[in-house]
Amino acid sequence: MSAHFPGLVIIIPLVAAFLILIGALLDRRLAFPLTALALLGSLLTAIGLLVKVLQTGVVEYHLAGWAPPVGIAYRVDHLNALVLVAVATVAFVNLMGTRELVKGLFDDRLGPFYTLYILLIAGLQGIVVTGDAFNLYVLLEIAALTGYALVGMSEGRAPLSSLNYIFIGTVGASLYLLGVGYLYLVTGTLNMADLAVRLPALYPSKVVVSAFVICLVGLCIKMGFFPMHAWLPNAYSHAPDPVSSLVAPLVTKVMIYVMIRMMLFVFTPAFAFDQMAISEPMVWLAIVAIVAGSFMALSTRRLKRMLTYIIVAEVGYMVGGFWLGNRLGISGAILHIVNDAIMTLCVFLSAAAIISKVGSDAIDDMQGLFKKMPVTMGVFVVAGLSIIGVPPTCGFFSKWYLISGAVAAGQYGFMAALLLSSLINLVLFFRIFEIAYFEPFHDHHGDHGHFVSAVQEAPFEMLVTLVVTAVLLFALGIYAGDIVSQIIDHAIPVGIT
Amino acid sequence: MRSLALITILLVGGLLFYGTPDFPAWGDPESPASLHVSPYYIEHAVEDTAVPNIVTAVLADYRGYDTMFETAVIFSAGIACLFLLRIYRRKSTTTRLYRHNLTGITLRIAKGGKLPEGSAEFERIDSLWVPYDMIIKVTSRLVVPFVQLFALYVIAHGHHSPGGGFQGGVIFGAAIILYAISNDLRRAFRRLNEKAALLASAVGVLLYAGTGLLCLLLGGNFLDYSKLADLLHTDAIMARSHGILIVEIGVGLAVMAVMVSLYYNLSSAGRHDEGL
Amino acid sequence: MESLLANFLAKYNYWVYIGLVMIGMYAMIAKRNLVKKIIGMNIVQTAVILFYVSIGAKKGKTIPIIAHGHEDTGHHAVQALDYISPLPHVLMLTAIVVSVATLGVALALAIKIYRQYGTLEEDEIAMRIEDQ
Amino acid sequence: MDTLISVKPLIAVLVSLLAIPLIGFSRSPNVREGWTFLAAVIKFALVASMLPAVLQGKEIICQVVEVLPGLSLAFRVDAFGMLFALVASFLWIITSAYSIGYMRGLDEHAQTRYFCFFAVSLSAAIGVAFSANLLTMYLFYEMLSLATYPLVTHHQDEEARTSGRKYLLYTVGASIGLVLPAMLVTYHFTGNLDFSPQGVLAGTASRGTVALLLFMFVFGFAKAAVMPLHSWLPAAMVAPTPVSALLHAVAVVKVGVFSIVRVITGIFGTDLLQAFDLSTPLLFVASTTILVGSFIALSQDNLKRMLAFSTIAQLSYIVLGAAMLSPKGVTGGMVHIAMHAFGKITLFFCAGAIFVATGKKNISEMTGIGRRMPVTMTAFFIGALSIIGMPPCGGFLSKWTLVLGALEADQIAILAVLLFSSMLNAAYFMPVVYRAFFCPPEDALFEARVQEAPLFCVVPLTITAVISLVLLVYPQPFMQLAVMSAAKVTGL
Repeated sequence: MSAHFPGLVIIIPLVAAFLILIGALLDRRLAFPLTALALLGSLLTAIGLLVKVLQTGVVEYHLAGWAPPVGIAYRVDHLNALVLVAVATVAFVNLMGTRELVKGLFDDRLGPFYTLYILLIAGLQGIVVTGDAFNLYVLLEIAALTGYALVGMSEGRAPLSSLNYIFIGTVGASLYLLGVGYLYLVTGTLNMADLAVRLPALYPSKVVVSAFVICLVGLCIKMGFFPMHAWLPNAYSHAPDPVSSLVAPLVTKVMIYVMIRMMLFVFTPAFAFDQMAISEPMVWLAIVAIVAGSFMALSTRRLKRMLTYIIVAEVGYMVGGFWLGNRLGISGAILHIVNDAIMTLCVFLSAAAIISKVGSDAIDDMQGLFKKMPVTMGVFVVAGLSIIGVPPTCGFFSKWYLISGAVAAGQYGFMAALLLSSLINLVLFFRIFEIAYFEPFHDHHGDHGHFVSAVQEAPFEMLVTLVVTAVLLFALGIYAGDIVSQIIDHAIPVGIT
Repeated sequence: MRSLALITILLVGGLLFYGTPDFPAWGDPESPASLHVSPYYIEHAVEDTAVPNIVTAVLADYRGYDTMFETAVIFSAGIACLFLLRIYRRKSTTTRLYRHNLTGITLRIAKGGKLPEGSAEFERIDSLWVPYDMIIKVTSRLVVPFVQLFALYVIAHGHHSPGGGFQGGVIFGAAIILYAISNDLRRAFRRLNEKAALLASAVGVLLYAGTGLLCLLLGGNFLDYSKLADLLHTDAIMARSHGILIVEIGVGLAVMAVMVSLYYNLSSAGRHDEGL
Repeated sequence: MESLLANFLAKYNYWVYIGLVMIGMYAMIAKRNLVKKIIGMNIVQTAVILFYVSIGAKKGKTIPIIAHGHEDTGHHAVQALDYISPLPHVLMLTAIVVSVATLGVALALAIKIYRQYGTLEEDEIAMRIEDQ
Repeated sequence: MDTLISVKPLIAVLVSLLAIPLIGFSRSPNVREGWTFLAAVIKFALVASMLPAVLQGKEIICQVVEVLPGLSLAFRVDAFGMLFALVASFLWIITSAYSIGYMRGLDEHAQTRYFCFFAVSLSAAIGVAFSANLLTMYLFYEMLSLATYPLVTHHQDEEARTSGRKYLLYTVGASIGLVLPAMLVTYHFTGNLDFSPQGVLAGTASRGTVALLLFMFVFGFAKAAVMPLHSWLPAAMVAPTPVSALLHAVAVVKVGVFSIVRVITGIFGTDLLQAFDLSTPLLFVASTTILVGSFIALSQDNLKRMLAFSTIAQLSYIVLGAAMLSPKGVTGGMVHIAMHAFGKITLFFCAGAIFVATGKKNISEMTGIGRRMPVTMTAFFIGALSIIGMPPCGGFLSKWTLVLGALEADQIAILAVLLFSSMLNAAYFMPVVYRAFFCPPEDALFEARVQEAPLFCVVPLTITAVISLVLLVYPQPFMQLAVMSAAKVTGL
């Protein structure tokens, strides 16, 4: 059975999606348990896959029994096994945590919601494991489509921002598709490994160069890298809370994973780092992204919006770390993909809990919350510390790698940007903690429909998941060394020092 | 805004332009793209899958996995529209409007009273006057069955001629949509109601994925139709051919249903009243 | 000069696709009406499709359906050069479906927006948002 | 140098953390403070139990987990760390007793939170003392900054808020902005961050780099309140007095100087600094802080603020001692950690006791208070003497060693600084004592029939006062520990 893990990771949620819809047509209370079951299964499979990879190295899976390049093949190495587990974990935890919220928001359309939810996860996990450049595009689109729908399903400005998200996202995906087309044009294959074999002969060709640039631009758009970030804050901050706590941690990270995958394993490092020689400008862009993101975060007084700007900065972390082009930097970027996924999940979940209880996401409405919802705020503090980068939370260690990568590469500007953003994050979060800690709780009656004086702790399962994520943050921090030495070191090509 | 647009498209255009001179000339049979993988398909499709239409073979077998997700994309689009637009709570209208088809008179029936939904001479309408044309209704009613028949042909004959699940499914869906346009949504619902459409779309994709899963259970890889041989009492090659047919049917079903439910939701903005 | 011109003409539908991409993107950025933007988006996707299909083309060759396929093909071996390459068409079938799906979702959102603001003109929507 | 592996250090660090749930969920105040006491005593017992081994020149090592390749969370107990740990853990017991008296005397709110975070801070302090490498130290350093934030802002009013901000900005800001990069650059050069007697940087970096790193560290550990990064300390005096007493006389600030000395001796190594002769600028910074701090203290009327500034000055004595890079100097600096701790905590206790008994904060209002609260004020007098560095108090010993160190390093300027600042200390302490004992009391004090503060307040301050007397005649084990580690780090 374990031979089929790579396929099952995707197939379980995919098949479940249709069963969920059918089940929900019978009785919509079936939707949640089915989803939970499927995601749990896929999570366990992902973990099994990681273990298998750790034991036996790279795992190949030929879909429809056709060997690549004729057929589509999955190729699971340490890199995507790790990211896969992260994605599956976030998906499952978030599902468990947001059950009540979802019931409250979409009670009449639970079936469609969970169908889209699980299709999104199937798409993202597929992106992570697939070894075929075009298959990746299809999965990209399935993840994107479901994402648009989930983001758009809210009152207020959500539909508008979701539509803009569609425009930008489609352009990004189309550019990626074009890039793949260019590669196909000169190589005649779509399989990543095969491309990596056939490309080096063609490096001089202008087609390959433009393919590289087009792909990179498309992916940068998709991941919300600085100049192309405009869609991200709107889409994520206006989305319904349970959705933004799912989309925010995953989508951008997976896109960054795709960039790393393309750069390292399709265009080889020799091409990406040495021949193209765009590392320097990319790192500088990342610096700008970090600084700009942090300052934009300072400028807003709305909780979710602030967090989305922090994401913009974090994307800068990872892209910059990757383009440092040395082992430390890339390890930092990969480690930060995992850590940031969990951090963002944790912080968005607690934000969702707070907003659902307070009824507004204005920072100034959070007075006295430490008294009212101590557990939630405690977790929020932990997440904040992790984003600031305080040991022993995991945020510190990925930042450690990124900075030491910057030192090794002599990119002191990048180091300075990282430190600056840590300081700004410190200000950002303690601004909130102060309001929640010092200002006496005063309830604004009628305001936002319900009596805020009724504010109390979030529902139980939400608290449990919050605590679990908080513990995860520490665990990832403590075991950062092992994760790097056991997994990430094998994920990076030996050529890179 | 315009200046920004101009700058952007000039940048993009320049980027695309840059690579083009190194392209092989258009239609060059020796271009690298045509020399690596695609010859394999052309030369082996028939002996591998017994399907002369190579596009179908590649679509549903060699790259069948892509196609499954393609179907899933369509499916999710349908679900997305439903999710975004559907309005479930009925707004309780005090009065209902009916039209007497023969005379074209509109009756307003006060609260409580209602005419039988299925009746031939009365039809429910939403606004006081709704366009109404006998000729269109009758002709489209005549056309629809032939369109549907053709759709089935396209699906079934995908192995040997251009066509297949997507095309056939779209045509079939178009037939139903034509019916819905020429009459109104309510009548269309009587033929294929919302739940049925959803069910059909789910079942269609499930047919595809399920076939793949079946292959997996029979010891092959996912979607490896050749493992169906024993079930179908044929050899591996014919099994692939049949497997392709099965999934094409699934695709057709799904696409049809999704097209219809897309139309339902978009045309009535999720209200599922008489629609356009 | 001639060679340049010939070289240019030899790739004319690549130039066409570049033009289409630019037109579509222009519409997406410069137009203020959401439906026009959606149309621009579709133009871009269509341009990509054109590009792919052009890759597969072979001058003067037939569609990739083996003649007499249903009979035993053992007698005459199939020559890859006689048929245009099927793969791009397969890929584009997917791309078409994707663009249809995207279009559907985009329209659904447009309807939602219209429901909310009563207009699809970005400027007016912006004004409505100001008012709230 | 033989080492022995043991988990004792880890337990010693964790014990107060483990006590937190007990403290947090205990039903009645008595139970809660019972737990606090128990934790404090166990902690001290554990630390003390490691003393003999250390005195025999052994080192106790405990590696917890390897968080980064070649870099692990690890503890190592050596003489210097033991010295600091002894002081901190012993004074925690005293302070817990004192805080009971103080907090109940003023019945403060949120006492549970107070005791919890107090415990956290203590384990952080011990963690710094026992950390075997810079990473571990940084970890506990940050932990301390964050854990003390709720204590500093205990009153939750506007003033607390602003000074809390200042506190965080200075301590955490500096540590992220300066220490972290400095640490990473060091790691980049050396590949390990373990504290080793001769330092690890030697022969890896140029003089300029070393100088840069040195000052990034010295200013980065802003808890040491080296000017210009000192102004958080007076601001933090809004905290309840026990907090000021333990944290701002012992734990926090001493952690700052401890870290600086550790880095100077363990990362750079005295020889390296000697070679690049970087001691002079360091000495200059330290002496300026001493003098300016003392001058400002002269002008203060609020007793706690005055103590704060005197603390700023006194801390730089320790930096000064380490910066002399001579055995005696280093010894003096290290011993001064202990001496100043006992002296200054006594003074803070007194200030608190006065506040509890009379509600007075300003020196000008304390006229004649000595007659009402003889015990407290006598203790205050002793503490003052100790800080000034006059016999018969422990402070004399450390200052004397410092002076010897200055002579040894023939830094006459430093000698002058030491003497002059001692005069300044006398100049701002003596008036208080004089006013307290020899001026007629104000009527206000008579009306409010003031007598001694509650027993829980008076006993601790008496104990500390007595100890700072005893330390002159019997400065062990601190002296010996200091001499040992000084000998080790200076290699003489």
